[in-house]
Amino acid sequence: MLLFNQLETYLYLALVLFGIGLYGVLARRNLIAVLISVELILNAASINFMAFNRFLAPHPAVGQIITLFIMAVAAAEAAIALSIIIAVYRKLRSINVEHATELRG
Amino acid sequence: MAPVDWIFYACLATVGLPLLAFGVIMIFTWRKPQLSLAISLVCSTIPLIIAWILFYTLRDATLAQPIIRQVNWMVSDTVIVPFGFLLDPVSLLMLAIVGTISWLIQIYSIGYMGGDPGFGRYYADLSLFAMSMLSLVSASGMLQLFISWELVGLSSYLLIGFWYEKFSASEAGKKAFVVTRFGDIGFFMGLVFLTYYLKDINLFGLGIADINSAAIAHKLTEAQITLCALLIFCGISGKSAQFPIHVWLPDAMEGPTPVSALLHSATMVAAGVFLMTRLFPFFAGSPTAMTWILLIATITLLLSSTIGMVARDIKQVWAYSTVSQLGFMAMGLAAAGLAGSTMFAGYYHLTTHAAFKALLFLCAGVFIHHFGTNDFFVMSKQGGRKLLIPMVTVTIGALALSGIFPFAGFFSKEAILGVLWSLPNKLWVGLGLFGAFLTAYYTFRVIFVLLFPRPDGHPAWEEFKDELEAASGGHGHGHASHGHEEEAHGHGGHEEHHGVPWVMAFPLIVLAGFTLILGFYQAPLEKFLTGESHPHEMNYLLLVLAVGCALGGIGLAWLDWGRRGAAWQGFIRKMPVLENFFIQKWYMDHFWRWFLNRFIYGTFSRICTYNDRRVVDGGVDAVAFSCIGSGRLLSLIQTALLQLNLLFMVLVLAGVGIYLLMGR
Amino acid sequence: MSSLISPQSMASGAFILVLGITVLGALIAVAAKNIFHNVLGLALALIGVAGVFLYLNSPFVALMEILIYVGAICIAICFAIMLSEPLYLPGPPRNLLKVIGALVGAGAVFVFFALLVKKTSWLPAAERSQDWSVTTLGHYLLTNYALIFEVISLLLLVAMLGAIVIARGGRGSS
Amino acid sequence: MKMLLFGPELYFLGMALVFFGFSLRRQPQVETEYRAALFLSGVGVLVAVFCLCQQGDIFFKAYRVDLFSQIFKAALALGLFLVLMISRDPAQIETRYRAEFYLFLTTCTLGMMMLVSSVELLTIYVSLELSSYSLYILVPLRRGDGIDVEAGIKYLFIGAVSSGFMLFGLSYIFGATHTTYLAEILPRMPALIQSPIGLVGLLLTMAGFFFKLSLFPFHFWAPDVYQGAANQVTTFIATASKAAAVALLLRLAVLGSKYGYSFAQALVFLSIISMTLGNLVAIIQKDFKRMLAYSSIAHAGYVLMGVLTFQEAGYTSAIYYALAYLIMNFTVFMVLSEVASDGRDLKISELAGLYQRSPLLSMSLILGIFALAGVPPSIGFTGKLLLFTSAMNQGYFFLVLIGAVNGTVSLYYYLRVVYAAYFVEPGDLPPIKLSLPTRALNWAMCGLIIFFGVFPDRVLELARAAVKMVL
Amino acid sequence: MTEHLASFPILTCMLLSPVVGLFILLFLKEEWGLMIRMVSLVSAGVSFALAIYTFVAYDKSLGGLQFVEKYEWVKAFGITYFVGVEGINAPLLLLTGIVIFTGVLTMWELQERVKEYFIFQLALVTGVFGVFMSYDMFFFFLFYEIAVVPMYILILIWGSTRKIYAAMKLTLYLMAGSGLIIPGILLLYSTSGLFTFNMLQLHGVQFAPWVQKLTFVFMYLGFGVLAGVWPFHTWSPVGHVAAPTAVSMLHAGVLMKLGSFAILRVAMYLCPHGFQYWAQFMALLAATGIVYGVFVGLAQTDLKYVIGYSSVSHMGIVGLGLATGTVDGLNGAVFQMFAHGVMTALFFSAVGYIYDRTHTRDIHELGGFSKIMPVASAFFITAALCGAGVPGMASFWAELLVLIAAVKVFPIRGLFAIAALVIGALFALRVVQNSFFNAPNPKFEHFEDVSPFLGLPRMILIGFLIFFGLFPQVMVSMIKSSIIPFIQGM
Repeated sequence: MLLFNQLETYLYLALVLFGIGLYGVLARRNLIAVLISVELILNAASINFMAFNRFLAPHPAVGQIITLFIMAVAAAEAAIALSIIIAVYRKLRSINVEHATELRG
Repeated sequence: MAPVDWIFYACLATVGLPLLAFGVIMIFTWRKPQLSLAISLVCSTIPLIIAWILFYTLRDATLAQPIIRQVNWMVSDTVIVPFGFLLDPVSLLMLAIVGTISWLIQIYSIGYMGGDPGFGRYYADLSLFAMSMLSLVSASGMLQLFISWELVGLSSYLLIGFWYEKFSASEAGKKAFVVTRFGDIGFFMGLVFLTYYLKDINLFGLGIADINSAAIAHKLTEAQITLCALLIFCGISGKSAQFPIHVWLPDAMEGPTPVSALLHSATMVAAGVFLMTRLFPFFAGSPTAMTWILLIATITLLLSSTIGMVARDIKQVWAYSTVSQLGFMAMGLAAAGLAGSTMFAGYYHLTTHAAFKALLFLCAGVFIHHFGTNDFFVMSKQGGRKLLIPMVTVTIGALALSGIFPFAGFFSKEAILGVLWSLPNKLWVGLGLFGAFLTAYYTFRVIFVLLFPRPDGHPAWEEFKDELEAASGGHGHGHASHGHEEEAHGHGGHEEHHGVPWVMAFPLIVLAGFTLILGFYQAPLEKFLTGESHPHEMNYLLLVLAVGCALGGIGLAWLDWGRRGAAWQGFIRKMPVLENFFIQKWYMDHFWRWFLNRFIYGTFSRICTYNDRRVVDGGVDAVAFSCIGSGRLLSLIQTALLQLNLLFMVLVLAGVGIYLLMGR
Repeated sequence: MSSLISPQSMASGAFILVLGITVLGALIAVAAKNIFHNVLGLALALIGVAGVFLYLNSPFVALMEILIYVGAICIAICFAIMLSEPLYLPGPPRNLLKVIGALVGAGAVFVFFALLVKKTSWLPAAERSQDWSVTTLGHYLLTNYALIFEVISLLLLVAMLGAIVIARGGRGSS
Repeated sequence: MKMLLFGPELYFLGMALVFFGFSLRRQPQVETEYRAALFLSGVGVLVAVFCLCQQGDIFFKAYRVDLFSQIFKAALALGLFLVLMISRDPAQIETRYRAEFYLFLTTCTLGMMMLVSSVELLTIYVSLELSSYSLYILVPLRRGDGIDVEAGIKYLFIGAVSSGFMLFGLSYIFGATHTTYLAEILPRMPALIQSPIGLVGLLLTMAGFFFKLSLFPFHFWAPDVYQGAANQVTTFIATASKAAAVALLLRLAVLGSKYGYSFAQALVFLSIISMTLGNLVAIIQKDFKRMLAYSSIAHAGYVLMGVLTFQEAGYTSAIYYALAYLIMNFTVFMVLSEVASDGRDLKISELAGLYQRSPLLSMSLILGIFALAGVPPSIGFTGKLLLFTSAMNQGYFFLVLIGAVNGTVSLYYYLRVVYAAYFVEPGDLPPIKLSLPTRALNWAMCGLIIFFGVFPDRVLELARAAVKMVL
Repeated sequence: MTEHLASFPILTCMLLSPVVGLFILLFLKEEWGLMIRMVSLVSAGVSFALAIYTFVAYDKSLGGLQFVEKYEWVKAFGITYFVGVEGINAPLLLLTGIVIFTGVLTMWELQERVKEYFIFQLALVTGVFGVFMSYDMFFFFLFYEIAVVPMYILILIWGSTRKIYAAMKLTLYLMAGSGLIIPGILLLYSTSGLFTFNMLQLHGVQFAPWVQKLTFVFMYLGFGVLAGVWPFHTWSPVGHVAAPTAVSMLHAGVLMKLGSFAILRVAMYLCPHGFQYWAQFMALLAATGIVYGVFVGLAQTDLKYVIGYSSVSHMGIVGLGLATGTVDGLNGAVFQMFAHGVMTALFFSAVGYIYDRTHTRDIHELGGFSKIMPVASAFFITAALCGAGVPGMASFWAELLVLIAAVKVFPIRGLFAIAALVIGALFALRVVQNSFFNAPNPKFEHFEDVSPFLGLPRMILIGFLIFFGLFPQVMVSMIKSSIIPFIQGM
């Protein structure tokens, strides 16, 4: 059985991406880097969809469409996130997440 | 349930009217002395009349077939409290006595209490007192009796503490109430046990007749009787001041003197002995109990007589004489129970005692009222003997008290000593005689001091100097304070010069009359009370002994106080230790005070309070604070760091997920 | 010998390459200190993902992936980088504790999902159509998913407006 | 007819377009915009109520219109209207952004409306994102000194991560059931009982809504956002979006009902932790909005009690409670934003002497607070008791016990608010002038709280009928 | 239990008249003081009159539930509006009527924030009436909490000593109690399988023993907190001290009765086995409370603390009566609820009057007060004597019944309780003597005594005490008429 013909391969790949992305979200200070990691997470999800679509789904169109929509959502998310990040930078003079510590308790 | 006929309503009126008077005066007219007086008098005269009518009409009722008229007062499931009246010779006689004496005292008080700011309240309380005593003596059921018993305690509390601004007065009132209450708890427990043991005959509540018949019919084992009898005797000894809870009675003279008269003769203290008479068959069912009671009574007798020897306050002397006489009665009853004879002796003594003790107190009242002091030495210094009527009557009373022929006391004491004599153990009668001796001694100590004051400058006065100053001030004050009251009711006005207003003299004379005649009614009374009067053979030895003791006492008193050139010092002065012991009233008060402070206030109360503040309440607060603390702790999770929060969230999520995966 | 260059083996070799690119890119995207390297890493990873999509035989989506992500998002991110912090500033040093925490968190989630994937038996659907044409895709977009198609446009509009409003504000003048 | 089925959505879409138009203007006309917003949203409520009894599937069964969805749509429209009622002059929103402010509120409402009646995973996801993004934008719209953007960024990333999880969950469900239609997923769920995939997938999917409901452990945004956002925005977040989240949780929980114990177990765990944590931490809060945030965390736990019964009764009471929560929470926030008319963050101590400054407000405050605390006679009490009842019917004794004890704990901080408002003297604070509409609104709110607390029957019947649509 | 429907909704009127008054008050101006007072007086008076009417018109021979009103409320959850009167709650309704009516009169002189005060007080009273008359557990609990919560504000605003602490403590404590009650009620509801809150129907169900034991202990503790069961009593003295006069009256007079009534009506009625299981425990706590209360009270110097602890002791007597589970015991317990209610109301209204004048409640500082205010002191003294269990007062009969029953069932504990009575007398008299019978304190010479109008409420209370003291049968037969079926039902 070939590697690329196995569902699990893709699922684990997605997991790896997800994990890496999550690590980024948890570890990086730079808000933009955090955003990048979030993008990775979304991609991991879409790999899942595509894989299921390829190997299991009754109709191959559905998964692709979902992936497309995820891309669009990701784009929108990126736009908003970036604009907020810029606002953060303007107000706090920094995009280091650890400098946004007004609200606590 | 016997039919409700005129007897019932008559008794109801007897009991109800004074209560009505109390209510009316307390709520409406307590600010108006005259009106209150009128109401109270009316409401005590009618019962008096009714009582005598009943006494006359129902004279052929017997102990065996008492007349019972009752209705249900409260019916719970097994607890049934009837309200009704049980009329037999005992209660009929007592009704008459109580009615008469309380009426006389109300008359007397017009003079004595006149002008007192609390006049109305005083009469209200008197009415309440009369009512509770009347319902006590005529109660048909034990619970009703207990209720009136409590009411007696309450009204005595109100009356003793009548001058409540005086701390000692209110203290004495409290003491009386609490101490008697202490006994009553025993009484109540005894009743509860009785209801417990006598479940089956509980149809009409705890009828007195039921108890006696049950005891006679051996429905109760002797052990049960002993237990209940002793418990009930706690109540009795509370009311009629038996050792060791007699301590309230001497203090009770803090109240107005007429009240003491009422208290000491016919009502409060009589209640105890009356109850014992009432339940005589029941008590007789347990020799053990009777022996204990006899012992206690004897102790009481000796204790009080010895204290009486050293008292300086005339009322206190009479008070201790009361205690001793009560002991005497209890001895008589207990002995009768042991010897298997009737309760007549004790009860007869109660009757006569009621007459002459009221007399003595009223006389004392006249002296106090006139001289404004309680110290009979001071009285004699200020010429007590010039007050003719009281001087004569008090002497009569004293003679009766010390049991001199032909006064009433003689006969009743004879009866009791007779019963004691019939006991196998002659120690008791010996002690009884000794008590009689002491009684005579301290009684005549007072009389002689009053009759034969020493001339001024006599060395005997030295030890009373300070009291004399105080009193002479007090005396003047006394006149000042009572001056206006003579105008308050004019009829007393013109008797002022020879001292005694008629309203006060009249009762003295009546009572003196009773004291004189009652003795000769022994046989008919015995017939009336016990059904048969066996003309018991004269026991001349005992007769001689008794009279000898009395006369001996008087003689000793004459030696110490009466005769010209007497030292005016009790022979007891020769043994200072003993004297001091007596003056300190055998340290009973100290004991109780110590007990109260040490245990009730000092230990339990303190411990409970501490526990309440610290442990119970503290625990509650601790819980609350721990909530706040944990909140503060948990709020640390909400750090300001975004990623820390995210980490937490992710970990929880993964944890839950992995847990779920482990499951399957 | 022939097996080495057989389409099968070439395919798998290429696949492994693609996987490598993806993971490597992802690692760069999160691990590198310089933010620009992160973006480049992201682009690399996305290209890898596009390759993966090729293997999942949908070239169309792969194309879209490259267009939208690499073409749009990464550029946008670059602009954001320009607008925000100057690059020459040295980033703060790594906080070891934080890294460990992040590793633990990510690891936990990874384990969780891995277990999940392992424990699950993936069953294909009973009957599966093999119609991979883009036409059907478009047809589906306009029928079954027409609603979402509209909503997405609204979503993008909202995002744009929002981006403008938020990013424009504060400059004082408008 | 189809148009009517899609009526409310279309209407709000149009409304959004109107505000889009406004936003293009060069010179903002605050009054006109506000009037338009108020009027349009008012009509929106009418439209939503008018479409209440619509029923049918549209967009190829991706979108179901039934009583369940319509009730929530009406609630959402009402929520929007109420929020607009109190945003006559949201001081913290710059005047030039008013149009956008209304616009995003509208789009958010629209997104949630589509959310409540979409029965297809992708639709759910996208409409969820639509509503979330509008909120992400609204939060940093506040004129602030940094806490606004901080709140915004935290909100955004926590939301992004949870939606990432949700997406993963969706993908697994898709993989396991080969479809994205709830109607088709439901029958295939039982086949998956052996393998955990369905269960976990479902939980992950729900995570997205746990996040909206601010349920533990997805609650971290709530305090910061509540405090950081403008009062009106907070109000909207705290009222309308919760209702939508509850609706979706109910829809999704139906899928899990077959799993019974282990699924319920997880929810019970979350519910208990959530209510306990929320209540305990709320005790020590000083800022009013922050305290309310924690109380909302606790309330999320309560609502979940209804969800995890998988029973008609539980769902009914959950719906009732969601609506009740909308009303009572709004009442409190209304008072808050009237007292803090300059849009500042209100300390609890700043409520001092409200009984003198405005008796009416203090009355609404005490009613709202007591309703939140579950004190009768109020919707809060009735709702909470019904939730407990239905949970107990499923035998969750200790859950109910803990819930009840939590009620006591929560009373402590609610009473502190009452204490400040009724006992502390105002000092030199001026009395608060209320406009006529506001007074009317106050009376109306008090009336609703009491009336539906004492006569819950109608609402419950409605909710019951709605639940029948879902189960 | 047989039910006799009401021809005219008397109970609803009794319940609603405070509500109506409350709503009228909402729209009155703070300035119209007399108007406000009149409105609240009238609304209280109406319910008082109706309470008396129900008490008199209740047909003992017929027995069972009378004046019943029943409406479907929430079908989905089996909630019915179900109110009625029987021998057990008729006295308590009467008690509530008395206390609220006299309470309003007592607070006649209140000056600050009158409107709010009466609003909250009427709300509270509504709750109390509701609890006593409702036979549906949902409404029972609803009214129960309505009765508890307004207390917070009433104490907080119009209270005195340490009111902030006291108000919070009291409310939280009682609410914690209801936190235990809810699971109890709901467990019955769910295990009954009937899905109804109707107590009568639930009574028909034979609950499993474990359910009964669990439910009973939860309810006993929950309601016991309000009933001042030792050791959950500490809120009550603090609360009494802090609360304004009429609130103390309502609180000690009526609210604590809610707890004991609920133990009787819900816990014992619905879980007889549970009761049998826990009876010993109940008796133990009750007896401890009786003895403990008097001992702690002996050490107090604040009049209200004294009263507070005396009510701990007296409520212990109620608890003991309940624990016996015999007809006598329960009669006594219910009677004691009534008697103690009136008595404590009298206590507090007397103390309240004195405190309003002198602003002290220290028994030593008051010293000899009956010289200055004979009438006011007379009220207090009457209450004190009643508390000391003097015959002729209502509470004597109650204690008599309870104690006799108790000794039969729990001899030792019963004897302890009896022995505590003497301390009780000491306790009452100590207070009376120190604060009223003594040398008067010159500081207070100038105060004038109670005016007849202000005396009226106290006179009413005394009147009821003495009436039922002289004619206990009126009350006992009433109570008995439903206690006997109650016991048979258990």
